[in-house]
Amino acid sequence: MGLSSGMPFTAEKQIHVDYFAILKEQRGKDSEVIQTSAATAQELYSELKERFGFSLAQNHLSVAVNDEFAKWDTPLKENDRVVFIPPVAGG
Amino acid sequence: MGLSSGMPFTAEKQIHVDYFAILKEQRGKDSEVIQTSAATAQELYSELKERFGFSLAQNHLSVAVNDEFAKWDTPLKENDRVVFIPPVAGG
Amino acid sequence: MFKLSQTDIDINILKASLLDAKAGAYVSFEGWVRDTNDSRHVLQLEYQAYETLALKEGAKILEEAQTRFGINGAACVHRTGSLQIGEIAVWIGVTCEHRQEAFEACRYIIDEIKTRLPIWKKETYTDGSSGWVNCRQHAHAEEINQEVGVS
Amino acid sequence: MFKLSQTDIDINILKASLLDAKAGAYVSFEGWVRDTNDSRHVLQLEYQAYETLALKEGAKILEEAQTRFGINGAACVHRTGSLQIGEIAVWIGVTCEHRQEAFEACRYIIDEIKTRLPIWKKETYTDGSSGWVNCRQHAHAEEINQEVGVS
Repeated sequence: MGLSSGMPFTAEKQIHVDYFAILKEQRGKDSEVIQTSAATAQELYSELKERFGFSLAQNHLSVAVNDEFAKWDTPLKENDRVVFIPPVAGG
Repeated sequence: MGLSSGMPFTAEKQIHVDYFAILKEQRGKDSEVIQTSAATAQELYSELKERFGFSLAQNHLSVAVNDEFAKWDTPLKENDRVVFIPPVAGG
Repeated sequence: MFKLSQTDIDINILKASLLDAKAGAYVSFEGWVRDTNDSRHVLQLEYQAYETLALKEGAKILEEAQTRFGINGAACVHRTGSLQIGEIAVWIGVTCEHRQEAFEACRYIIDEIKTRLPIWKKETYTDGSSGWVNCRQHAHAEEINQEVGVS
Repeated sequence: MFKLSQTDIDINILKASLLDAKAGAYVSFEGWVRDTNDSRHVLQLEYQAYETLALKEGAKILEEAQTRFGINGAACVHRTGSLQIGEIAVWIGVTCEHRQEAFEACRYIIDEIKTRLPIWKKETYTDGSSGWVNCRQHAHAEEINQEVGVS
């Protein structure tokens, strides 16, 4: 029953990622859908940093999941919207 | 020579007094010329308070002589302009 | 630039005088005529100034702010005459490279204006009575002192 | 009321929304685009916002100011898009019965806006170069770390 109720062996899922500022420039686009097995926001950033060569270390970023600030160890769910937030400079 | 150079026996002199706010109301005019033998601003206020029934005690006032804030023991000279300054309420 | 004004304060003109490409922060203070003071309902009020000295003292306060906080610019206008509820009694504008000094300088200026500027405020209340603010309690305190025989 | 605006901030309209016969003090802050930052000559700049979250966070900051300082009203608008030297990047207005709380609340709001609002600023310099403010030094620090083998 556990297996049939939507818990596949691989935790592969679809995540919407929006990019801003320097991340948008380094990625060359402002959003995309990522297929990933990353369990948390932290794992997802590691994966994308490696893949796209982002310059910012994770400890200089914040993260938002579904338009709320979130902890880096927030578990990711199918279709979550994730935004990595570079050091802000408003005002 | 001392006597002939404008130093009379009585230090009677002419002082211009301007009134503001509650002093103006209590005096019923905004300025006048006073003949007085008061040697200092302090003595002048005592004299006028007595004469016109001003309600404010001297320690609640400041004083200006010739459009500058002054000490109460400032000696008064002929034709000085004196303003007694009630508690201010700008802003 | 410190001024007294018998008429409505035109903020846009005053602010334009402070425009400065080197300034990153602009802090402004306005004192508005409230409908209530010390739980009494205010109908209108009147400011009376000892103009010559108020202009000197106002300019001095702005210079002090400049020296103390290293701001780029500061200006202040205080109304005189009759004011209605909601009108601007005093306007202050400060520019600076950075915001901290702009806030501190603006606050310094209004604090000093309130304690040093020879300007008086007469409030008229909705019950028809009126009085010079800050002069009554002092006068009253003295009356009490006289009643109990304190000289 | 917290807003983002792609166009010039119209202060008169915003200020009118704060008019209040119970308020005796109005404190306002404006962030102006300076021609210089960290000794570099700025030609223009661009603000990019994560709008959904910026609107939530901005509203939250205003509510916090309301609760902490007991102010009568507060409003803030932050620009997005391309700005020239001298334009207003952010405007804040606060009303309160008394001035102390108005100053403190206004300062609280701009301090929080600067550290919490998901908005980024890209400066373009007169020498043709450009960069995202606050992102460069971090990126650079990491490059240095990598060079010396710190993981």
